Amino acid sequence: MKETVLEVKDLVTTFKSADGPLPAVRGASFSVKKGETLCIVGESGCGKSITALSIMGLLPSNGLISDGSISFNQKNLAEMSPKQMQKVRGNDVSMIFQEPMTALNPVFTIGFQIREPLMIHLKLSKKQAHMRGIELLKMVGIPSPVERMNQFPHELSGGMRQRVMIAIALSCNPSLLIADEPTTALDVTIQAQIIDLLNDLKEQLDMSMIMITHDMGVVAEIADRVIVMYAGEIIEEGRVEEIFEHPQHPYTKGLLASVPNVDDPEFDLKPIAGSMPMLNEQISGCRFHPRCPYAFDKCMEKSPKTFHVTDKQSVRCWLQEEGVEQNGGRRASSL
Amino acid sequence: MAVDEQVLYSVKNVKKHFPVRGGMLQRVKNHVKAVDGITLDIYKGETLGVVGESGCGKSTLGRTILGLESLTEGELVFNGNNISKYSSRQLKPYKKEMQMIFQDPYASLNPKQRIGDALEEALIIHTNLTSLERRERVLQLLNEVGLKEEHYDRYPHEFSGGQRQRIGIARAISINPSFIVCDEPVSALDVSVQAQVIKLLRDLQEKHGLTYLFVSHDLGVVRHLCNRVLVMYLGQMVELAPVHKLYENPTHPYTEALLSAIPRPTVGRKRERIRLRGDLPSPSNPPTGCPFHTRCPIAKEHCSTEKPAWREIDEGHFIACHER
Amino acid sequence: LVGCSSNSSSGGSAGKAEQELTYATTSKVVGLSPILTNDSVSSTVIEQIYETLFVRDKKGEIVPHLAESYENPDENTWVIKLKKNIKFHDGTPFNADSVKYTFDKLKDPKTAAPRASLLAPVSSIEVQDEHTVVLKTEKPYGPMLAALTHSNAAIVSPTADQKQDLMKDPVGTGPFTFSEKVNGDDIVLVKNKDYWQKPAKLEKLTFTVVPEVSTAISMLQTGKVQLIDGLAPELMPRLEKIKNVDIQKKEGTPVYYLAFNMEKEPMNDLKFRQAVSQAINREGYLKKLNGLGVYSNSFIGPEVFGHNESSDKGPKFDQAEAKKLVKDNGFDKKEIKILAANTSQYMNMAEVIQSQLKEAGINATIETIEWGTYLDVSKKGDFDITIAGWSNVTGDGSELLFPRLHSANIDATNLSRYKDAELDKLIDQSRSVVDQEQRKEILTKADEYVMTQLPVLPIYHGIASAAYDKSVKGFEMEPTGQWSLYGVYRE
Amino acid sequence: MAGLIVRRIFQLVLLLIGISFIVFMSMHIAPGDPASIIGGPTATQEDVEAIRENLGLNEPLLAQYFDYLKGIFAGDLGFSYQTKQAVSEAIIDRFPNTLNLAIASIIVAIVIGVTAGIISALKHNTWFDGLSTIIALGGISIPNFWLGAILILIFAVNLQWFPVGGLTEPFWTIEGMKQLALPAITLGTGSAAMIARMSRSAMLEVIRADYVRTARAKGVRERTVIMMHCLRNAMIPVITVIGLNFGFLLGGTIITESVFAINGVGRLMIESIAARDFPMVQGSVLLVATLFVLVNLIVDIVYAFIDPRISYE
Amino acid sequence: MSTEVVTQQLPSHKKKKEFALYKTWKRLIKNKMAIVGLVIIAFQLFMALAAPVIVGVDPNKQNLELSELPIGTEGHWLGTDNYGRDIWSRIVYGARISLLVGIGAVSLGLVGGVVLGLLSGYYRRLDGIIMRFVDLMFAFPGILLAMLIIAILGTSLVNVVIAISIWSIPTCARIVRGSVLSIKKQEYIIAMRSLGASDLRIMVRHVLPNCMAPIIVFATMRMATAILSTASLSFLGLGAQPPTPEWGAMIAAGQEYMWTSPHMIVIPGIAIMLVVFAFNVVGDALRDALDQGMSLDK
Ligand SMILES: Nc1ncnc2c1ncn2[C@@H]1O[C@H](COP(=O)(O)OP(=O)(O)OP(=O)(O)O)[C@@H](O)[C@H]1O
Ligand SMILES: Nc1ncnc2c1ncn2[C@@H]1O[C@H](COP(=O)(O)OP(=O)(O)OP(=O)(O)O)[C@@H](O)[C@H]1O
Ligand SMILES: [Mg+2]
Ligand SMILES: [Mg+2]
Repeated sequence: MKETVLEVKDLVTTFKSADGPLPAVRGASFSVKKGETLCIVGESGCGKSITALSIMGLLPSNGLISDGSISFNQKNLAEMSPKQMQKVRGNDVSMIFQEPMTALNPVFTIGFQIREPLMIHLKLSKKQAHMRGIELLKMVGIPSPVERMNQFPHELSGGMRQRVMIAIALSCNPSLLIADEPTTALDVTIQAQIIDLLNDLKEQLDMSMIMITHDMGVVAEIADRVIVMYAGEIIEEGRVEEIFEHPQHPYTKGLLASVPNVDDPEFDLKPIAGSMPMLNEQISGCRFHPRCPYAFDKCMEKSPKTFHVTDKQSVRCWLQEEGVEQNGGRRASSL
Repeated sequence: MAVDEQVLYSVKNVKKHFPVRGGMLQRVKNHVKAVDGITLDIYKGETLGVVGESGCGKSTLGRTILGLESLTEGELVFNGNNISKYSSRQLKPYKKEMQMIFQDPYASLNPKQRIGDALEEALIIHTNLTSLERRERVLQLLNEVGLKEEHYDRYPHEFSGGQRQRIGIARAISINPSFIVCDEPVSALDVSVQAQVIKLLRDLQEKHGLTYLFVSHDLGVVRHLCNRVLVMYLGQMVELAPVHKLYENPTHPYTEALLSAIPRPTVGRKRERIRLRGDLPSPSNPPTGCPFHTRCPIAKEHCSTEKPAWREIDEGHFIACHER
Repeated sequence: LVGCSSNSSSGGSAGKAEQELTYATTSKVVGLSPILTNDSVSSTVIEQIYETLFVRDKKGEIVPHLAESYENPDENTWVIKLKKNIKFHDGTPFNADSVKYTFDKLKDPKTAAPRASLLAPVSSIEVQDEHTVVLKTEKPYGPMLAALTHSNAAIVSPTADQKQDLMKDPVGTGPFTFSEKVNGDDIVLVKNKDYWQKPAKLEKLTFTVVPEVSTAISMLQTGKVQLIDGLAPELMPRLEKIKNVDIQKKEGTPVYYLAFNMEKEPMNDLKFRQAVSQAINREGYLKKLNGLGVYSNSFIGPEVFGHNESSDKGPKFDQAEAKKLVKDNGFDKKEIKILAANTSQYMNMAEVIQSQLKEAGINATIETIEWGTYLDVSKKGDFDITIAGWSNVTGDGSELLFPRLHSANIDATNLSRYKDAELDKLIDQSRSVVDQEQRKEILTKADEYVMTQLPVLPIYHGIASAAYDKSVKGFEMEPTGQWSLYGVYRE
Repeated sequence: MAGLIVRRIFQLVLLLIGISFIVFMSMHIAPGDPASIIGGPTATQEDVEAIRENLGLNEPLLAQYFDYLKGIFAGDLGFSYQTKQAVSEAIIDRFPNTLNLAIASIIVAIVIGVTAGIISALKHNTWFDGLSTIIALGGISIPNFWLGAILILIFAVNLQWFPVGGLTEPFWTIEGMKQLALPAITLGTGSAAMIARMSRSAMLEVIRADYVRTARAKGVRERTVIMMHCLRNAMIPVITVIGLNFGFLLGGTIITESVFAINGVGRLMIESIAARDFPMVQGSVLLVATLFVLVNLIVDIVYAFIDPRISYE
Repeated sequence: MSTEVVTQQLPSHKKKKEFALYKTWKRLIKNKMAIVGLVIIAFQLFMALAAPVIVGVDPNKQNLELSELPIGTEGHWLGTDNYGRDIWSRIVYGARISLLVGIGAVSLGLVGGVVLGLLSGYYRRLDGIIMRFVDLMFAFPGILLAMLIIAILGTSLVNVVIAISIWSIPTCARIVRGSVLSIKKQEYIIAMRSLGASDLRIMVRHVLPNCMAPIIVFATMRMATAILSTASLSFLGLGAQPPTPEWGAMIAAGQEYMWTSPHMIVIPGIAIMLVVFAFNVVGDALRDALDQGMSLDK
C-alpha cells in the first residue's frame, strides 16, 4: 500500500456573512495516496472549490477553516503560519484553476509568471529560470516556447493559457496537484488535449492529483478514486469502477442517470427533481432528502452516518442500514 | 418520431460578417466571418441540432435566422415567404412565429421585471388580450412549464437557474410560435436540472408541434434530442446528417474528432482518441480552401487551396470534404 | 510679531530700508497708454509715468504742472504756456508739438480713445511756438482746466508713440519710468533719474495683481505688499487691528446714488421718488461703512467743485412719511426692480436699500449682473432703479451733472434718462461760463434743483482710502482717490 | 502608437474648431459689449461706436468667426480687445504658472490619493479604512475657495510657514515650492479624495481577482503580491480618473488662482469673460481644451504601457 | 406530458416586498456612515419643508443696529450677519434653496444625459455624433462652461440650475451609455427583440430600469457636486440674487468678514460641507449596496 500524501479530517469551512455563518464544507474527510488521482464530483456550489482552497490556504477573506485538520506529509496545513504556507504553495502543493482566461495576470509576460515560482522556491537565477521555463512550456506541449515567454496572456488562446497554468503549477515538481475544473471552460477537443496531458504528466512525474469536476465523463477517464459531494458533504466515496458500476447513494445514481449518453440513443434520461439547497438552508436529517425518491421518515430526522459498502467504498445514506437496504437497493439496481 | 417532410424554414447561402474596426479613422479593416454560407431546410416538427466549437458561429446563425442580426448575404424563406428584406413592421407577424430560448438563464430575464410582467409582455406586443385575459394566459403558461401561480409576482433573482430557464421557455411559447431557436438552453445548468429542462422541451414540442433549431456543444444532449444534426466549423457547414447516421457513421474528420474527444462516463473501456493539433483559427482570418485543413489529420495538399463541395453521400447525409 | 522685515525680495542690505514699494490691486492694468485706457487701475500706474498740464494741489485748486501758465484771450481760446527743459523718458523734448500730438490723437475717431469726450468741445489745437499751445473751442468750455488735470489727458512722447506700443512700453515725463512687465501682469517702474524736478525717493515700484482683497490684506500683513487702496468698509475692522499698517482716509469726489428711470411708471412720479428718498435711512447706512463715506444731502459732493454746504434741500429719512406716501399713492402695488452691478459694494447697497424699501411698503427685488453687462443694460434703461456711482476724477461739478443728468447723454451716461430743459440750461451754462466763481453759483443752483426733482438720490459720497505699511512715509492721497508716489519713501 | 497620436491630433483639431465655435458664438450672444466695457461708464455713445468700429465688431458674425478661424490656422490667436496684447503672448506669459500649479496639485493628489486608497483597500474594514473614507469624502465636499481662505488664515497669516499668495519664483527653488504648497493643496484636495476612492475600489477588486489567487498559489510573498501583481492592475482604472481629474484641476485653477493671487490662465479666463475680451477667452479656452486632450492622450499612452491588452492599432 | 411542479422552497420567499430596492435599502442602512448621511439629508429636507415653522424670523429682515453678532447671542443663537439678519433663519431657508437647486439641476441634467446616453448606447449610428459632442463638453472645464452659460443667460439662480444641469449632461450621458452598451448585449434585451418589441419599448422598459443603479449613484453624487458648484458660482458672483439666503452666496458675502466675524462664513461653509458630505456618503454607500445587490442577485 502506497503512502498517504494528504489526509483531510472533518474539514469544516464556513463563511462569515451578514446573515450569520454559512457552512460551505460540512465535515469532509478523505485522503490522497502517492501517485493516485482523486476526483471530486458534484454540482455547482456543493463546495468542491472551497475544499480545494481550504487545503491551499487560499480561502476568500471571509472564509475560515473552523474545524478539522489537513495533514500534508504529516504536517498540518491548517495550523501553519502564512509564511510557512507560502513555502508549501507552488512548491509541494500546486493548483490549477477553472478559468484560464482570468487566472493569469494580464499585465505580465508568460515568462515573468513562469519564472516567479522557480526563482522563489528553487532559488534559480533569472537566466536559469528562463531556460527552465522554456523547458516547461515545451513539456506541456506549447509550440515555439521561446517566443511565448515574451508574450502576454491575452495573446494566447484559452487552451494555451491552461497549458501555461499547468506548466506553472508543475514547475517545482509538486507532490500534489489540485486541478479545479481545469477544462470546464474549454472546448471538447481542447479538453481532451488537456486531460490527456494531465494524465501523461502525472505518470511522468509520479505525483498525486486531486481533480475537481462536475463532468462524469472526465471522472471516468481520469480518476482512480472518486468522492461525490452534495451540499458541502461527502456522500459517497469509492474506486472509480465502484462508483460507476455500483453507485449506492441515490444522488450518485441520479447524477449518472441525468447525463445523456453519446453512445446510446435509447438512453432514458431521468432527472433529479428540485435543485441544490442554499448554504444557510436548514434541512433536518439528510440534506438530500427533499429531492430523494427513496426518502423515508428517518432521512428527515437524522443525518445519515457513513456505511462501508466495501473496504474502498463508503456511502452516507440510511438506505444502507439493515432492513431498508434491500428495498431501496433493488429499485436502484433496476436503473 | 416521424418527421413531417414539409419545409418550414429555408435558409439559403446565409452569411453574416461582423466588421472589425481599427486604424486611424476607425475604418473597417477586416471582417469576422461568423457565419459564412449556410444553406439549410428546416422541416416542420423536427429538431435540428447545430454543434461545433466555441466561436464557430452557432449562436450567430440562430440569431440571423431569427432576423436579430442583419444579413450580409443570402436569403431567408419562412413558410414560402422570402423575409430577408422585410422592414421591421413587415416582420412583426413573423416574429410571432419564431422565438428564442437562451443559454444564460440569469442574463435572459430582465432582473427588474416581475415574472408575470415579463411573460405578459409578448402578449401585449402581439395580441389584443385584456389584462385579465393576459393574466389568465400567463398563469396557464406557468403551470405548463411546471411553475406555480404564486411565482407570478416574483422577481427573477428569487428563482434558481432551472426555474429561470423554465420561465424563458414559457416566454418563448407564450405567443404560440411554430419555430424556436434554442441557443444552448441547458449548458449553464447543473446536470441534475439539465435533464429536467430537456424533458420539458421535449414534452412541449410534442404538445405544440414545435420546430426547434437546437444549438449546443454537448453532443450527448444533441443525440438525445435532435432528429438531424449540423456540424459547423468556422462559420461553415462541415457535415449534416440524421442523428443516428452522424453518431454511428461520422464521416467528416472533424466530426469524427469531435465525437472521439468526448469523455464517456463509462470506466474501463479506453478508446483511442483522434487528437487534433492546435486551436481553432481566427474567424476573421480563416484558412483558405477547406477551413479545417490546418488541423485535419488526413489533409492533403489540395485541401489548402480548394474549397470542398457540399455533397450528399447517403440519403440526407451531406459533408464537405475532399477526402471522404 | 507680525513684522515687515521680510520684504527683501531681491536680496538687499538689511540695515537701511530699501526704497522699494509694492502696490496691490484687485484687477490687472489694462494698458499704459493714457490715450487708450479708461480704467482706474491703469491710471494709477499711468499717473506715475505720465504727467498732465495741470494738477490739483492739496487744497483742491487747479494749478499748472507741465504748463507754466495759461490765459483766456477770449472765452473760446486757451493759450497755455509750457514749462521748458522737460524731457520725456526717451529723450524727446517736451514741447507744444507733443501736446498737440497727444490731444489730436486723443480726439481722432480712428484712435477710438475711450475718453475722447474729455476734449470733445475743443475744436482745434495749435502750436503757437515751441512752448505755447492754443486750444480753441466752439462754445465756451468751463471745465477745461479740470479736463486737463485728468490722467487721460496726460502728455505722451510723440516719437515713442509712433515707434512703439505705449500700452506695453510707455514713455512719459513723470518721476518713474517703465522698467518691465513681470510674471504676466505685474508692472515694475524705476526712478526717473533725469526727472525735471528732484528725482523721486523710491527706487523701484511694483504693481501687482491680487484678485482677492482679503489675500491682499494678508500680504500687506506679512509684508509682501506695502500699499493697497480703495478699501472696502467691511475690511476696516480687520485692517485696523493689523499692527504694521497705517490707514489713510480722505474725503473724496465719488458719489454713490440711486438713479430712477424717469421714463417709467412710477419712477416718473415725484411722489414716488420722494417716498423712496424718505424710506432710506442714509445716515444709518453710513454707519455700516466704517467711516468710508460721508453723508451729504446733495448730488455734488463736499469735495467737488460746485458744492455748497448750505444747500441741504433734499428730503430726509422719515419712514412714517414714506409709508404714508406709498399707501396713498398705491406704490406698494408694483414690483420695482433694482439693478446693480455684481460688485460687493453695489450689492451691499442694493441689499440694504431693498430691505428698507420693503419696510416702507415698496416691493423691490434686486437684479445683479456682471459689470460688463451692467454697462450696456443700464445705458439702455432696462431697469426701474439702479445703483450707480460716479468717481469724478476731475473733481468738477459740471463733469458730474453733464454726463449724468443732461438730456444729451440719454442712452449713454445719463442713466436716469432725465430730460429737463431747465436743468439742461443750467448745466450748459456751467460748462460754458469760464469764470470759476460764477460757475460755482450755477452749479449750486443746479444741485439744489436736482435735489428737489430727485432724478437721482445720492446715498453717500465716497472717501478715498488706502492702507500701507508703517514704513511708507510721505504718502498723500488726492480727493479723487488718486495718488502719486513721487514724494514717498520708506524708512 | 503613432497611429493613435495622429488620430488624436486629428480629433483635437476638430474638437478645437467645435470649441472655438461654441465659445465664439456664446460670447457674441451673451449680453455685454466689449466696446462699452473698454469705454467704461463715462463713455459717450460716439466713443463706444468708435471703439466697436475699431475692434471690427460691426462686421457680420460669421465673417468675424471665419476671420478668426483663418487666424488660428495661421497660428494667430488675435489680439486682446482690452489690452491690445497678442493673445498668444498673454497666454504664454501666464501658462507656466497654471501648469506648475496644475502639476503640483495633481502630484499632491496622486501621492495622497493613491497611497491612502491602497492602504484603505489593504486594511479593508479597519479604522484606517473608515477614517480615510471619511476624510476622502470630506475632501470632495469642501468648497475649495473656502479651503483656500482657511489655509491662508492658518498657515500663511498665523503660522507664517508659507507665503500668502503669488507665484513668482521658479518651482524648483525652496521659495517657489513654498509658494506652490498651499494652492496645490487647495486645488489637489478634491482630486486626492476622488483618486483615493478610485484606488481603493480598484484595489479591492484586484485583490479578489483570480490572477492574484494564482500568484498566492505560486507561493509568492504577500508583499510582492501587493506591490507587483495587484498594484499595476489596480492603477489601470485609476489612471483614467487621474486624467479626468487633470481636466477638473484646470477648471479649478479659475478659483484657486484668484484666491492665491496667482497670475495664470484660469484667472485670465475669468477676467476676460468679465471684460468680454473675446479673443482672450477663446484663446485660453482653446489652450485648456488642448491641454485636456493632450493629458488624456498621455493617459492613453501610459495605459498601453501598463496594460499590454490595449493596442491602438 | 410532464407538468411536474418544482416544489422547492426558496430562501428569499418571505414576502413579496422583498425585492431588489428593499434589499438595497436594508444593505444601505447597515452602513453606519450612510445612516449619518441619511440623517443629515433628512434634516435638511425637514428644514427645507418646515422652514417657516422652525424659524419665526424673516430671513431677510435686516437690523443694521444688531449686525455681526457672534454665535450664541440671545435670540440669534448662530449670530447675525453684516446686515443684522439672523443666520440661523437664513441657514434654514437656505436648505430649501440648496435642495431645490440640487434637485432641479440634477433632474434636468439626468433627463438630458439619460436621453443622450440611451440613444448613443443603443444606436451605433448616433453614437459617434453624440460622443463627439460629449467629448466637446468634457474638454471645457466645468466651471467655465457654467460661466459661459450664465454669461449668456444672465445671473440668476434658475440659470445656475440650467448651467449646472448642462454641465452634468456629458458625465451622465457617458455613464448611461456605458451601462446601455453592456445591457444591450444581455440576453434579455435580445429576447425582447426576438419577441418583436419596439426599440422605444426596449429602451424604456428594459434598458432604462437596469441602468438605474449607476444613475441613482450618479444622481446622489451629483447632488453634492451641484450644491458645491452653486456655491462656487455664487462665490464668483454668478449665483443667487441678494437677498436670497443661498449658502454659497452667504459665504461669498461673508468672505470679507472672515477675520472679524468668522461665523459668517464658517456656518454656511459647514452647512454646505455637511450636506455635500451627506450626499457623497450616501452615494458612495449606495454604490456599494447596489453593487452587491447586482452580484448577489445572481
Ligand atoms: N466568499 C464567499 N462568501 C460566501 N459564500 C461563498 C464564498 N465563496 C463561495 N461561497 C459559497 O460556497 C459554496 C461552495 O462554493 P464552491 O466554489 O466550493 O462550489 P463548487 O462546488 O466549486 O461549484 P462550481 O462547480 O460552480 O465551481 C457555494 O454555495 C458558494 O456560493
Ligand atoms: N456582435 C459581434 N461583433 C463582432 N463579432 C462577433 C459578434 N458576435 C459574434 N461575433 C464573433 O463571431 C464569431 C461567432 O460567434 P458565435 O457567438 O456565433 O459563436 P458560438 O458558436 O455561438 O460560440 P459559443 O459556443 O461560445 O457560444 C465569434 O468569433 C465571435 O467573436
Ligand atoms: Mg468551483
Ligand atoms: Mg453561442
